[in-house]
Amino acid sequence: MQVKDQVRDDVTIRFAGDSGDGMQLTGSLFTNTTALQGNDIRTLPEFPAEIRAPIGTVPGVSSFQLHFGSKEIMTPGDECDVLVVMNSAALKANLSLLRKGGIIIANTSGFDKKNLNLAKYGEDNNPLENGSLSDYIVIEVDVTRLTKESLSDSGLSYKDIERSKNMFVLGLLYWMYNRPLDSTISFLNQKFTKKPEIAQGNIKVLKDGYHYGETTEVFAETYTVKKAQIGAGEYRSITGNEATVLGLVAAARQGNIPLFFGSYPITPASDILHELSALKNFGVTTFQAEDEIAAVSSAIGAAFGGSLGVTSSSGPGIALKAEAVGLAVMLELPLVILNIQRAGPSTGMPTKTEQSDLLQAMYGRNGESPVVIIAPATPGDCFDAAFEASRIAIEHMIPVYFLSDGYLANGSEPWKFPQQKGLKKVNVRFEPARNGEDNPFLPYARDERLVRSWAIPGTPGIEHRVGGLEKEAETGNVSYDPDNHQLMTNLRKERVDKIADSIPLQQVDSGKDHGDAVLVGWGSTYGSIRTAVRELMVEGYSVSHVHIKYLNPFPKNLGEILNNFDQVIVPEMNSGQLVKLLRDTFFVPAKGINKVKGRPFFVDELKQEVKTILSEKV
Amino acid sequence: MQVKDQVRDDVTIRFAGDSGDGMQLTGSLFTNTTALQGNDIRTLPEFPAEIRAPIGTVPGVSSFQLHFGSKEIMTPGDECDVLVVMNSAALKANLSLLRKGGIIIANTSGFDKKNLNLAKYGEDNNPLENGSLSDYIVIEVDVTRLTKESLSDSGLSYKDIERSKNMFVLGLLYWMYNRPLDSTISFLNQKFTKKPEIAQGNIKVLKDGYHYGETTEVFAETYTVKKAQIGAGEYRSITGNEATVLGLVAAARQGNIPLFFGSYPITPASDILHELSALKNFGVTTFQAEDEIAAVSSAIGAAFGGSLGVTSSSGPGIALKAEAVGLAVMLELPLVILNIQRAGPSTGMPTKTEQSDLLQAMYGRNGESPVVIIAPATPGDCFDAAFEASRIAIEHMIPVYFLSDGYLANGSEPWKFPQQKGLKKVNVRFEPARNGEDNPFLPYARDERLVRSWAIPGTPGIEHRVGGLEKEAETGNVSYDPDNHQLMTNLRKERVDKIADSIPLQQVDSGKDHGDAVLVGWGSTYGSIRTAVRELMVEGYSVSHVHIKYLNPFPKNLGEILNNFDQVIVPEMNSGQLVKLLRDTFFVPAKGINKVKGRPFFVDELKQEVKTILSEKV
Amino acid sequence: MSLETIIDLHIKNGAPGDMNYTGKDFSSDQDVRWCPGCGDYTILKQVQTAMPEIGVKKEDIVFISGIGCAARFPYYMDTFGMHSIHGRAAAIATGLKISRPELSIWVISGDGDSLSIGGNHFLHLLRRNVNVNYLLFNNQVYGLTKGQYSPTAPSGSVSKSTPYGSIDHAVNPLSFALGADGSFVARAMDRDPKHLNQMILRANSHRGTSMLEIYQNCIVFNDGAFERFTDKKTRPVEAVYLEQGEPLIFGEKNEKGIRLDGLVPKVVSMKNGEFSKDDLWIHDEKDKTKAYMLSRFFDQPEPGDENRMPRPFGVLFAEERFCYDEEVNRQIAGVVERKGVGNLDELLRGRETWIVK
Amino acid sequence: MSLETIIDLHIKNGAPGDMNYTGKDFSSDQDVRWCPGCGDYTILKQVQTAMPEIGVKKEDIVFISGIGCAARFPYYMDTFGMHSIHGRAAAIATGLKISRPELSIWVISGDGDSLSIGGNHFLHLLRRNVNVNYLLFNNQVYGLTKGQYSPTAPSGSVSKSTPYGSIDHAVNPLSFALGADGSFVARAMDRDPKHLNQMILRANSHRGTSMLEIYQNCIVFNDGAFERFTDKKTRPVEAVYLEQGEPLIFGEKNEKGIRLDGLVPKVVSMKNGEFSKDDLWIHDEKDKTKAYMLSRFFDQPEPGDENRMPRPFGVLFAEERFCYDEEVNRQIAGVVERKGVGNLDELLRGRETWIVK
Ligand SMILES: Cc1ncc(C[n+]2csc(CCOP(=O)(O)OP(=O)(O)O)c2C)c(N)n1
Ligand SMILES: Cc1ncc(C[n+]2csc(CCOP(=O)(O)OP(=O)(O)O)c2C)c(N)n1
Ligand code: SF4
Ligand code: SF4
Ligand SMILES: [Mg+2]
Ligand SMILES: [Mg+2]
Repeated sequence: MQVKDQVRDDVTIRFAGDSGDGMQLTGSLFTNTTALQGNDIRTLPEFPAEIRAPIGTVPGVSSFQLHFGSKEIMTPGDECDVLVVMNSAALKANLSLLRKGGIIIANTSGFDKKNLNLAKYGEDNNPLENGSLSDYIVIEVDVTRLTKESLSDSGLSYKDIERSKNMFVLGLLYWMYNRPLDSTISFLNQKFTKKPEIAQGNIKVLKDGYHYGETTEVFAETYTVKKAQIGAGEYRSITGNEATVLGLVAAARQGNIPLFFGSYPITPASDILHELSALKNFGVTTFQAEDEIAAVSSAIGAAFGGSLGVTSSSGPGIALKAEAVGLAVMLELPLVILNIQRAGPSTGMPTKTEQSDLLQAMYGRNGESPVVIIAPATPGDCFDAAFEASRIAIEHMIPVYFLSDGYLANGSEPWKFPQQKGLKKVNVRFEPARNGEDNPFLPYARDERLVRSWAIPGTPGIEHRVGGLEKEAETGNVSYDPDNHQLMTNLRKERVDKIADSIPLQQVDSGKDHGDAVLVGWGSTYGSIRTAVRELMVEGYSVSHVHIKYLNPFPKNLGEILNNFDQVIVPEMNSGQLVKLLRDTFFVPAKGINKVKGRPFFVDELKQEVKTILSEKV
Repeated sequence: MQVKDQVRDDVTIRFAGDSGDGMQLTGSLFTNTTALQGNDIRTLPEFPAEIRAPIGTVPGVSSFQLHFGSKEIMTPGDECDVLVVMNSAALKANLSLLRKGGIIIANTSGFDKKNLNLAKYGEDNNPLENGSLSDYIVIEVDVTRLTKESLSDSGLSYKDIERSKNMFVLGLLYWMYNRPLDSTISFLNQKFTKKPEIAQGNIKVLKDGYHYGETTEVFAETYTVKKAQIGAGEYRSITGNEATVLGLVAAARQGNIPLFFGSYPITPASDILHELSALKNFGVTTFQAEDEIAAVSSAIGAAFGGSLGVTSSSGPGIALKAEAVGLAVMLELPLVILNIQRAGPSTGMPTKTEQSDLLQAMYGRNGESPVVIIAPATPGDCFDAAFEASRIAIEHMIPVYFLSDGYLANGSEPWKFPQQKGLKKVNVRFEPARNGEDNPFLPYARDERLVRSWAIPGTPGIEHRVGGLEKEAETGNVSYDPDNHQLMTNLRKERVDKIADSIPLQQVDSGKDHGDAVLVGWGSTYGSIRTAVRELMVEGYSVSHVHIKYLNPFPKNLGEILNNFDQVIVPEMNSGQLVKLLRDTFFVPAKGINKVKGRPFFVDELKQEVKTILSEKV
Repeated sequence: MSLETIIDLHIKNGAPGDMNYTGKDFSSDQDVRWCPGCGDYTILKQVQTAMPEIGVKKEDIVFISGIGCAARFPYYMDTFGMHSIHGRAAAIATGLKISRPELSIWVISGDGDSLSIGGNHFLHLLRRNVNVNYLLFNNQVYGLTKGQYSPTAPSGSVSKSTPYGSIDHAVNPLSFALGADGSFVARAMDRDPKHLNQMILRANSHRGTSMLEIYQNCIVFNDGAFERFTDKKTRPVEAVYLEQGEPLIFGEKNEKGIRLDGLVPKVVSMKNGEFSKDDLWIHDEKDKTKAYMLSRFFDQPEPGDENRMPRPFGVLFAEERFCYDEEVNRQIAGVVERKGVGNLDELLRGRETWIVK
Repeated sequence: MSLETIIDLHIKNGAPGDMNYTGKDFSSDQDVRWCPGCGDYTILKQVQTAMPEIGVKKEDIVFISGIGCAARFPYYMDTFGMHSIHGRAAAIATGLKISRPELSIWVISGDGDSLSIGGNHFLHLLRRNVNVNYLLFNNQVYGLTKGQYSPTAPSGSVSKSTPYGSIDHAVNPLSFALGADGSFVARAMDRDPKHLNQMILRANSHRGTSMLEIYQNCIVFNDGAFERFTDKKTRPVEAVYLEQGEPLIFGEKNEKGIRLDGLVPKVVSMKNGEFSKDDLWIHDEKDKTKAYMLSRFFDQPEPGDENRMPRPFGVLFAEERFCYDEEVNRQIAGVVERKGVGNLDELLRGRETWIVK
């Protein structure tokens, strides 16, 4: 049989298996190789909710989806073209995500009676055999047996052999997509420097997988995905949480102040703590606090002392910080609150994504306590957004919410990383010491941006007291004066609004600056909306895409932009939150497209919804 | 000199003195006597922020304002007609609240050098002497000396004599306003049953104060305020916090279930805990928890067990409860969260009033977690609102926020109290026991109102588990299924919306059901808005007043009503919160009138603002 | 004169459950989802085994947990249950127990849940002595969030959040419980199921907050943390089992004992005849000072040293004391007794009224 | 190789404050607003008096409080200060101390602030041994919220929220602190200013969390709660002052002593010659077991009974132990030492990159 090679613009592959099957690693390695080949790429790992659910069961399935192409790739793909399943539970959990006509690569040992029972198919109901997969191309490979054979002479333990079966699959896929093995080989050699026999075993299996594709006749086609037209430069792969860490560290560096990070672990924010705790030689102090309240409080304490105070959490942990954030509003100290949103309410679905904490960030405190809100759009953009959040917190002495989410946190993309010399300076202005000046130090005196000075302990002559009671303008003394309260309430609002003077104007991301409809998004929906809008434009629709990074205050020109469109459509992974802010701020009858399923938008569903709205209008 | 008696429609008196001067008691007694006389009346006590600031200083001033009349009285009065000041600090703190031409009754012993210094007038700058009070009628009475003389033969201690000087003032005011002494006398006899000599002393001083008015010539006029046209029936005086307590107790009674109240003290909510803790024989259990989180959590625990769970707090304490309220949203259990709002943000001004926690109640939790929100309009209305909050919580198995505030909490009004037989029934439907039925118990099955059943421990055959993770529809099992999450998210919203089927339609409070403008209010601004609208109507303006008690869900006809007016004007004691909800929900370009001074609206300032808005339009 | 509510009526109307339970009756229909090999399995098993023996109807049992791996426990018990929020199970249980004192309430919590975020409620539960059973699954790590060190982790622990080793001084859960005036303080381990079972039953029969710390192996993130106590080889020298009225004896051949030298506990050998059983510290679970000393038998000196203190298992302390929930209800009953069931109409009227005609 | 930031530069640039302080230099321009006669005044006075003696520049001192009457304290000190939120001062102080270890940090907190809402942070502060001074103003009541009973109020307390008497078992702050592994645990009272002053200075000189409980009279809501200790008449029999290495002696004529009978402390009289000083318990603040026993000298038996235990004042326990803040910074310095100050560009590049042309 002659194997044909086909050229594809983009391909979506989903690796799925038991938590112990190494699917995340397989996915990452494929991603790296693919990125090195010059494709554009986006990924979406999905973890089981359990640490390790019983082997072979549906709750224990772990998967990793990647979407790469020669064109611009902005999402991890709606449905996948290829679904790799290491056992029957993986098939059960993921089949609905495969497009009709797609390829299933099934590890047949994962479809034995035991596995079929565990997956609740029933031992006599093997989907590979009962005809239920007739809509798909099924390729059966006994990965387990082949791996064992491959390593039969290796002297490796049963366990080690079992563990390398993902390499077989990876090799096979590399052959299918014409990828070179070298970067994976060098990765394996490095990872197992201390256990070269394991490295060798893995490499052998990888190669055998590759050769299996070459030599057997199960595959009719291979595929080539050409290099993408992406901007020249040096790239690395980065997840949202990694980029967030870098953004914080970079901002503290650019201000030449220490970064104090107080946090309490929670999914999907914990990795930020993990990463930062390894950066002790970057002026970073991490403090794993006893709870979220202590976490944010410690950050406030550190901010009082002249550090950039940062705290992170998700879901219920963010709710717990509300009271202390209110204190920071009163104290006017630099504080960044990282909310890596997850599906709610309450404990909700911790491993799933959602963007339903925007209004909480806006309004979730007692009293009128305005804060700044910034949201990253892509994994790489987490760097810029975290940098900006920190810069604004420091330069404006104000708490800033940074709203990422589980999808950004764990998803990755190729990132053209910046160099330090290209980064903005962050201006820190500590109140200078006084030597017996006559005029008293006024801790709540403000500059033209309405910012008070950062008056840190250790500075002679500016000893003063701050607190959560209403403060008298200028002196900062406790005040119950009615007019002063009105004044301070207004000032706290105005100083947020004034930040609009120094943030970039809103750009139209795709499309014209006027037209039938504008899709307005924020946060992690960026890729889906961008892709949908571009496809709709190609289909002849007059639509544009505006993506808001600065959610409070809004960029000054946002209202103007919105007014140039007949319709404002706001897709969100919540029941409608930004849409409320837009309606309220700009009096536009904005419409929402809402999805609350713990999953990102599919491009197709977004397009469908937009089309429906546009047709309704007519 | 002949004393003239004048008839007045309404009068506002403000008693002000040191915290130890008994001004709150004086005010309450005058209030009771006045209410018994058939006047309509509203009161506003103002406490110092400190427990007991140093005697004689401005921060130590305590005051009590009351407004009574023969016409409808809905506010404690904008400016006062009579200001009683026991010392110079009291004058300093309160003079701005006296109308030009008003009467100052000053206790001259409170204007000695020491007091003048303490009040920071300066000992040589006695306002009674320096001509600065020429705009007012000043009546100087040496209350301290006169009291001492009155009791010189009584054998009472110096301290006891000092303490009764407020009775002299009260007697004097009774004379001025033609009030009888009997109810006060019987109060004193009752209060001091065990110390009859003190009762006698106080009564003597009271009478001497009265006679002082009669016999001296310092007063040119007395005043008569005729009975008001208020509905026939039996009345009592009640504060908002008292009425709240009664509403809760009544609702639990009407459902014949226990009331569990978990709370942590905080101003101005603590009195609810105090009052409820005395009602142990009413099926009430109070639990002073270690913090607000434990308070709400304990209430959730009790609700799981079949009690009406109630928790109360204010300001920062409410922020702390957010996470647990989210749990209650998931659990679908009856929980009432009483928020006696105070001026914020953070610790803010604890003794001052504000209504700036509406959006927090609406959105202040992680994820999409809709709750019910109800707000009382007057002290007496706290009864109905607390009753309704409890009824809805129980009948709909849902958390309900009750948004009172410091002004309602401590203010009082004559209340035509209901009788038990006139109260609604509260329908409790516990899931019945099962005896081996085949079909499994489904804890999240719903009735037509989308309400699940209350399945309490102790009931055989319905053992089940609940929790904060997303639940599968019907079974309530943990579910990460995307479609299920969407379904449950929608259901949680819809079950709130469905409550609109069973609450009263919105009424127009004053004015026509259409016109130039409608003033839409909520909560404690009721009296000011009502008075302003009625006065504006008299002046010929085409304005109406709509006051919303059910803030989430809104009454079904609210949008319709608003659409009948050219302008929607929303006065709030915050920077604009209801106005946002109205704009967002009904797409009306509502305008706010906002005051954030820790004080209620004055009728006049409200009228001015409305006139300005109306004129702008033209 | 009473305050009978529809709860009472409702509960009374239910036909009582069948009481001939076996452990299996307490197993719910939910798949157990801990990692294979997790210590939580044995604990679950022992709790299910103990349930038929406590003589309480299934419908009167409630398991309440916070968040964490351990906290999934209630799902697996066929009783009433609540998997609540992180750290707050103690507070929720308090509310439920006060309002429904007849229920048998079990709090299940991890070391993070109890001693990190939940420390405050745990303190107050203990001092109030609310009559619930508190099982603290101590695995010295945050399992559910995948392996950060916890407040009970020994200092130096390398974990995801402490790549250079933790520098926190660990909380000693039993010292903490004693300092908080806990009325029942005990320790068990997952790998000695028989003893664990006894301890569960002892906890159940104690009136007041029964705090049972259970060493639980997290096979994934902290495997072997308690191996020296659970491994049959090292257990004899590393653990001492406490029995009321009995001397503190341990060692491979029960040849070692603990003796009080003034206020200082010392390991002595009974091999060479210098000391006999009669010289040893006799365990007295009513002695709070001794309990406190026992709670501090912690890894000193190094293993191998013959003076090394063994870790005590069993009931360190138990005292009878008023329970908060009982007292609340006694107080209420007293007021009802004295004042009668409150009359709502009187309450609504208040003290002073007037009539407008 | 260091991580010098602009904080360091900024601080170095400031001219050092004048160090010839008197107590008055520490009095801020704010009017003190406690109730006349409140015990807080004396404490303020003693803290201000102690400040010049601690040898720290004014600008390097920070007072951090939560909420409550006591918590207004920072306003009155002419140092840096933060009046934060209820119960969280310990956590705020931890963040500040870790990031600025050179500062002298004082936490001021009430019994409610520390032991009710703030119990968790207090526990963790103590066990971490963050080097701050913690003054706990115990007045056994919530003063600021006008008189509800607090967690240290004895059971039976009638208060605004407990009209029928409280039924909570009180927290014992010092037992709690010892259970939480506090490294310095001491007690003083408002009405013995000299001793209070000494204790403040001792607390200051201790490395680690110095927890000083101060009995403080709330004249308005709980007047006389500690009168038996503060009243010169009853103090001699009701209080015992602890001195390192000295026997526990008290009584009107110093005729009473405390003796250890095994593990049981007993009051003995030295009048009839049966016992002398040499028979008494010698105070050893390094002995944790003794400290724990001392912490439980609580109102037993009834006053008048000659075996009544006096309440101990002074340092019950003090040990040297690693401080969290020092260790954090030592660890950071170690990493910097080994790896050098991190290079941002390298960090941004990460491990693997590729070039698109
Ligand atoms: C408010 C909140 N903060 C943080 C989390 C994340 N979280 C869940 S469990 C857990 C710690 C679990 O540790 P432990 O209590 O020891 O239980 P284990 O998993 O080890 O059994 C954390 C930090 C959460 N769910 N909620
Ligand atoms: C989050 C929060 N809850 C409650 C309060 C109300 N509150 C202020 S101080 C206080 C208790 C004060 O007691 P304590 O700490 O003993 O201080 P004291 O006033 O007795 O000095 C309470 C409950 C608050 N300010 N914030
Ligand atoms: S992570 Fe650890 S504690 Fe959690 S289930 Fe797995 S083995 Fe058990
Ligand atoms: S209420 Fe008590 S503690 Fe507070 S200031 Fe007054 S006397 Fe002091
Ligand atoms: Mg754990
Ligand atoms: Mg107190």
